Amino acid sequence: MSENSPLLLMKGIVKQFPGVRALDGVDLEVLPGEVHCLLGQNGAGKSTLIKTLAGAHQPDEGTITLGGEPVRLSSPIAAIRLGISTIYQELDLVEGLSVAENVFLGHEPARLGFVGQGEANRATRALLARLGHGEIRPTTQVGRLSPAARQVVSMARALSHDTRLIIMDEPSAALAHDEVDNLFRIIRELTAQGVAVVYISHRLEEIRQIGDRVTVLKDGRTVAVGLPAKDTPTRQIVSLMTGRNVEHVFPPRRDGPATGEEVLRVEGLTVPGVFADVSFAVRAGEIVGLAGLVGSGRSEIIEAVYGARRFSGRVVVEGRPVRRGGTTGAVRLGMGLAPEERKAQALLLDQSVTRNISLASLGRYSRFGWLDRRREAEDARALVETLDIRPPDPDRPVKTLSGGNQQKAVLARWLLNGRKLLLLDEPTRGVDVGARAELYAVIRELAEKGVGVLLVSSEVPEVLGLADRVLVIREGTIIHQADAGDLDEHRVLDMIMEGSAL
Amino acid sequence: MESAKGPVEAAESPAANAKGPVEVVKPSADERGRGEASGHRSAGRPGWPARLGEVPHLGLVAALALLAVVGLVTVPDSFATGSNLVSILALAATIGVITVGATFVIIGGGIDLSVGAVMALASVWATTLATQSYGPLVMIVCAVLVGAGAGLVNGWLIAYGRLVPFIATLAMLVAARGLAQRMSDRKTQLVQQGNEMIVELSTTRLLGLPLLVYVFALVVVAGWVVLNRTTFGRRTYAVGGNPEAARLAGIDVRRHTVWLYALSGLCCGIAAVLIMARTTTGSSTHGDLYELDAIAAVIIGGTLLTGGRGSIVGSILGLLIFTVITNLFILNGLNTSDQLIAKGLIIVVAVLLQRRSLRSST
Amino acid sequence: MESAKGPVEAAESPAANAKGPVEVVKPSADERGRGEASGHRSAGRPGWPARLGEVPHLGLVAALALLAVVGLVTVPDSFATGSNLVSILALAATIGVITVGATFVIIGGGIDLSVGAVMALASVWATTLATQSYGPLVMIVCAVLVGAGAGLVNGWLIAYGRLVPFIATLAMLVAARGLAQRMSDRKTQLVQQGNEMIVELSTTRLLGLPLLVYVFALVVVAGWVVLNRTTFGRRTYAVGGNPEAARLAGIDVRRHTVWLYALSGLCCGIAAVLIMARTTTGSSTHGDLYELDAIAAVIIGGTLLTGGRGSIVGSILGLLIFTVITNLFILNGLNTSDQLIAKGLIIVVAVLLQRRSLRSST
Amino acid sequence: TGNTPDAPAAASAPAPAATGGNDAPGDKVVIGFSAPAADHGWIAAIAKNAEAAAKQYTDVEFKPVEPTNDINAQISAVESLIAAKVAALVILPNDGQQLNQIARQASDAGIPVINLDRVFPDKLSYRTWIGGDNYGMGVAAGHYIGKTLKDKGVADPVILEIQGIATLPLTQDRSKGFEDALKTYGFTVTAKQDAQFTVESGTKVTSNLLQAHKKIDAIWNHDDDQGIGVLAAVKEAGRSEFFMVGGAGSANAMREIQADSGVLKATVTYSPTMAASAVKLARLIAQGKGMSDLLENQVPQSITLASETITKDNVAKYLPLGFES
Ligand SMILES: Nc1ncnc2c1ncn2[C@@H]1O[C@H](COP(=O)(O)OP(=O)(O)OP(=O)(O)O)[C@@H](O)[C@H]1O
Ligand SMILES: Nc1ncnc2c1ncn2[C@@H]1O[C@H](COP(=O)(O)OP(=O)(O)OP(=O)(O)O)[C@@H](O)[C@H]1O
Ligand SMILES: O[C@@H]1[C@H](O)[C@H](O)CO[C@H]1O
Ligand SMILES: [Mg+2]
Ligand SMILES: [Mg+2]
Repeated sequence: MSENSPLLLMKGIVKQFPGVRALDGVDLEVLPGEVHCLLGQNGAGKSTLIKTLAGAHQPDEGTITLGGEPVRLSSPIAAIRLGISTIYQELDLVEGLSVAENVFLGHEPARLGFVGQGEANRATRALLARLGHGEIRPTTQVGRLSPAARQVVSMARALSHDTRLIIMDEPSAALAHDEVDNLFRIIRELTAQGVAVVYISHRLEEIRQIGDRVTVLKDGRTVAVGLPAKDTPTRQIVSLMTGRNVEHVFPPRRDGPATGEEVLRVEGLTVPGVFADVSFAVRAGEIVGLAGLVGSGRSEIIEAVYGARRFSGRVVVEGRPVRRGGTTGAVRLGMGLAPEERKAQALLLDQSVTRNISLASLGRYSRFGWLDRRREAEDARALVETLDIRPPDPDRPVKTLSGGNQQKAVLARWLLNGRKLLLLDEPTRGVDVGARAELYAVIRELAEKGVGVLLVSSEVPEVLGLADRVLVIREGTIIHQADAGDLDEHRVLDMIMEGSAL
Repeated sequence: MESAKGPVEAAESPAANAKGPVEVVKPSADERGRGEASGHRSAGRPGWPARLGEVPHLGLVAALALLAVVGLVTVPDSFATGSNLVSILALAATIGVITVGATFVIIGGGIDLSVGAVMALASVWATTLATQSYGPLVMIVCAVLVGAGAGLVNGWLIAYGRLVPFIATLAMLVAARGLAQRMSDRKTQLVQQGNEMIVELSTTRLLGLPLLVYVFALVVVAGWVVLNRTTFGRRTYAVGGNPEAARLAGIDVRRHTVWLYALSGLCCGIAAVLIMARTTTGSSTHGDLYELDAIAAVIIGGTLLTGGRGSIVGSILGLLIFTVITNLFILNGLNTSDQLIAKGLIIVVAVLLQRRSLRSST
Repeated sequence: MESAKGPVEAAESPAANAKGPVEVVKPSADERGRGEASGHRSAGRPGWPARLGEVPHLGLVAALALLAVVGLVTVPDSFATGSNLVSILALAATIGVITVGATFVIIGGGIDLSVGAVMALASVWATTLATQSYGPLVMIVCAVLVGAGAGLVNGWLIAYGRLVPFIATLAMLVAARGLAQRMSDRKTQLVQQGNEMIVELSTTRLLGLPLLVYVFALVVVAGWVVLNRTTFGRRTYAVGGNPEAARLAGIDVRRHTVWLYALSGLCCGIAAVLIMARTTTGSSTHGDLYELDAIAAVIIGGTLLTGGRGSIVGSILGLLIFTVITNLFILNGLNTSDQLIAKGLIIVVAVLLQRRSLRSST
Repeated sequence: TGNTPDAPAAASAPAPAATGGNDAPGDKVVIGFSAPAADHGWIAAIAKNAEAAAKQYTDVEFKPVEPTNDINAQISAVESLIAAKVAALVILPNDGQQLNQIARQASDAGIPVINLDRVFPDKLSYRTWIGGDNYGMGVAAGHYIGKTLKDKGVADPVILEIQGIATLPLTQDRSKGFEDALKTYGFTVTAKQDAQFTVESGTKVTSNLLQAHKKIDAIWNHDDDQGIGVLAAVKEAGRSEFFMVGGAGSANAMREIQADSGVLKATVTYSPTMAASAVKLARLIAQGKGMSDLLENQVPQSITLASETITKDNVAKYLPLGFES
């Protein structure tokens, strides 16, 4: 195989799920040593495509050629043997096993079936060191790691194979800024050795930084092949992805400071070992952003405010205190939470979109416990339309929706029952640009209607663009508060990393 | 799927957009490069069942039909008679009532091993001479309260004591049997003269069916309604499907869990009345191994043991399969050993049939 | 939540099993919902042993110690004697061997209800006159093969036939008992003269312990080694903890599942030899309700019924608790009813103790 | 074996034998006792009778162990009694064959074993066996049914049999006796099912059997405990064209027979008083005494109770001996 002949050729790939044609004739061409970016809206079929490449799904039609040879990837192990390793979008690790055990799962160094655990630990330590994460111990149980650390373990696992092609499905979604830089360093190392990388992300600036060429998927088809990653105009990429132009990403902010009533007051909030003495307030109509590194304690603050974990200190919503450790009261007080891990913490995956939406408002549809299912269905349908949840079928099990649309369903749950205070934890994680803009608009509109919003996001530009006021958190304490307009990305990054730029 | 709205609108005021779903499926999508498949993708198949658990229980019905055919062929004279059908329903009634409760518990992500023992305890408590002296109504109330009470204890241990359901209800199984033996001094307690009203549930017939069959039917219908038409039912699916999501949506998962087990206990109490009616006794030996039968019926009926999915109708069909099998065996004069072997095989075949029908209907 | 069991289901809808991995993202399961988290809970802090299942089983040991104290106080003369300890171990041996297999199956995300029945079938098959005519070694081989064979069938039905483990092994339970009854014509089959070698496993002592205690110990040690030191064990945790992740890591989840049930069956075969030794018979009635005892021991031992976590040591401690309880009852001459009540309470207390010790150590 | 209804029930009388000074206090002896779990009336009566008999004597320390239906646990229970060096053991094994080895161990250790009801196959395993006559029970029931039907002139009768636990040898003995006795009249059993000795299973099996057979002439039900369920099913189905014979001799069954209001016309005895006798025998053996009514110096090697047939005519005499189920 010569230098420039493609390493991988996928042609006319079709994958049909019950009721969904996820891939409808996709082509993909990857050269050795390149970083090939796969772009597309939520539900465009990116993950499905790479799963067929990883042997996790069998395509219904189409051919795959690797290094000039036609191949059939009948199982994950077949793909691994051919030198394809994959970092999946859903972190697929076994919590009960240690880091090293996860890294070498399925290809443990073993003699006569006995695992050479020492060997595995050593090799894992080396891999982790290479990834710049020597602090993760090979013997630590994965269940105890943060999402970011788990992402690193997934990466180590991919590197533990002898590979010529590494697929990364939204590897940066769970990573903070500096972690992403680290990831890019590794990708460059790999490509320098001739390994090709298929890279999926919804963050265009990442594509610019690391990508060589771009393939764009839309509705299960390839709509553009081999665009130069560095210089294709954003406008062009976005319109290829969405079929339209997205002009204003962030909706315009209302002028002047928020003047609404205080909906939330937090005083001396503390969860020992996670954060301490946090105090702030949110007014009606105000969006308050929490900026901080992954692991700085933002999710915990939000959960404590919501009464979902025990805390000391005071949380007051419209003058009424929140009981610690009971979410029922929080909901009754008018709060709503869109948690960070939507699949684990928010969705009933087997159930219909309608039932997911109405879950927190069942009381509205019931008299003496009896449900008015017609009204429920009408309202759900209206919200599906308002939020443009796709496909617009409220009866579909929510697990068959793509990530971004699932997130919209979670938001819809709280739009349904008129919240006074919304707590949004990473509301756009894994959400494409088009849908993001829509979500931003919805959030802003809610604020305009007088809802107070507390927003956590690991993407600083998002916090700055959407919030009225920003609290900067570092290691569990608020180190700075300012109007969003008075901050810029650089300053915030400095603060959350160094904590010095006060 | 692509939306048809203008870019600016999309970005600025999505809420204002009143476009209906129909439009999306319309060929207007065509211009954007996706023909037929687009509508296909978005809308799914027409008639797609709303809830997976409620997929028409074709396989189960098929299995039942098959058993009926076997009955008609092998014992034509006795199988398809009215009195035999009545007998099958009467046999199914006791476990049937328990199965309704078990379905709730299992959909809610739990398991209740104590059902048979709790029924036994309720039957014993209701037939002590002391209780019987107050007459049949008090006996019924007593049985139901004892059942519900035991269920509350189960629920409390699980929700607040944080015991694994398997262990908590196993402990209840053991303890309830012990208590039942102690109360009854291991004797079978006959329903006394003057309290025959209880027994009449089994002997009195209305439109050809013994009263207890109506009780059974009532419990099934009530269970169905609660599961499918009330907030309680909806929350049960949520609590079983994703307890964390339920909690964060403001549902008091623990309290709901307590109610689920109390409901199961209540069903055991009702079942105790039925078994008293049928056997004219209360006894600590009643309900032996009901837990396995009830759970098996629920699972064969398509409810996931991990919770979050399932249906009452499926459970009852599953139970009827078991009951008809036993009936057929005895009508055919099979001995227990052969019955057991055949039962094992039939269970496997029934489930395979069900799976096949599920697969082909999706 | 999608089932953590049925590897196959998960394989079909990978998206669905997200629950597993993320749940512990916040180890603070503490206030979150359900009691189930027992295993989870122990997560948490640095310096904590690498695998949760191997958390020092403090609570269990405490419960055992408590029971020992009760024994020393109530029956000082008979409890702490060598012969009583031997008797406890001999009593534990049969279920103990089965418990080792059950631990594997449950860590692997399954459940095996057929253990007692399969043991009975193996004991019957090995003691038919035909088998006995070949001598004791063939009898042993026969028992083990029958057990493993039944396990293979279970595994095959579950992994490839896609039956829920609960149903597949329930069907096996029923069918194996039927077959055992049929083979033995419902009679108890004595170990014949000339084959006393089998019985000697129970009567011959080495260093004061009957041989079958050594067999038990051997199986426990082998089980521990396989679970903790081999790829098979490693993969068992993976298959039970996150079958989709295991599949994506290139593990043949189905084949592994088959082996897990075969292993459980194999243990039943070995247990059959022990019960033959102890009772000098093969019988279709052997092992009644062993499934509940074995599963209870495994769960009390800290293995999650949802798979992915657990340990052999915990299971054996759990089993010993049950055995010592029985022994204490025997020695104290308690009547059955009180025993049952006491047993129920003790189970609850033991688990609460265990939980407390877990909590205070996190 | 007698089915003579008027034979006195000497061996099963619970009253203390008042002869020969055997009841005078002797050496202090500890008597161990092990039986299956008392999950039904008959077995419960066994345990109770044993204890009551022991209480009559100041020189007997009664040491019962956990009754259990798990063979493995019963073996351990007996082991613990051997370890406690009791003077004599009374054992009603869950299964005589399965418990044989441990009984043999006891005998070898010099502890006399009194085998109650279900018999050990190895005579070296026990000193004395006392029990009912299971085969004889079947014979008694068979004769009653055979004769009644013959007298009525029924040809080709439909005769059903409802067994107890099918896997017990005693059940098989009963069925054999039943079959053999019926044969003498030229009759056979039309269908049989087993019902676990529980009321509930009695109801379940019977209600199905009644569907299978539209016209029945006679039913023998092995066990009066489960018989309550059998009768309930009969009542529920509103059937009365046949008559029924019970087994064991519970007080309840006797009252039914006395009232003569239902299908139950007779029962054949299998009296749990045998447990009281077993304890008495154990005491005698442990103290080295004989049975003073007999000429021999030692207690006999085996004692088989007669199975008697109780009908409306003689029920009054038996009622005091019936056990409450
Ligand atoms: N197992 C499945 N069953 C049914 N439909 C599925 C399944 N997996 C994916 N789909 C559907 O296939 C389509 C493509 O999904 P996919 O996950 O590949 O999108 P994606 O491009 O990765 O989106 P995202 O950016 O949100 O991750 C979606 O409509 C999704 O709902
Ligand atoms: N129950 C717990 N016990 C101990 N440490 C915990 C617990 N829960 C969270 N932590 C730790 O507390 C810190 C804060 O975590 P948190 O999830 O709130 O961070 P975050 O800012 O929301 O980041 P992310 O973007 O990952 O959500 C982390 O270091 C986390 O590992
Ligand atoms: O022999 C007895 C009885 O007759 C009784 O019916 C059941 O238990 C057996 O041991
Ligand atoms: Mg994706
Ligand atoms: Mg967070």
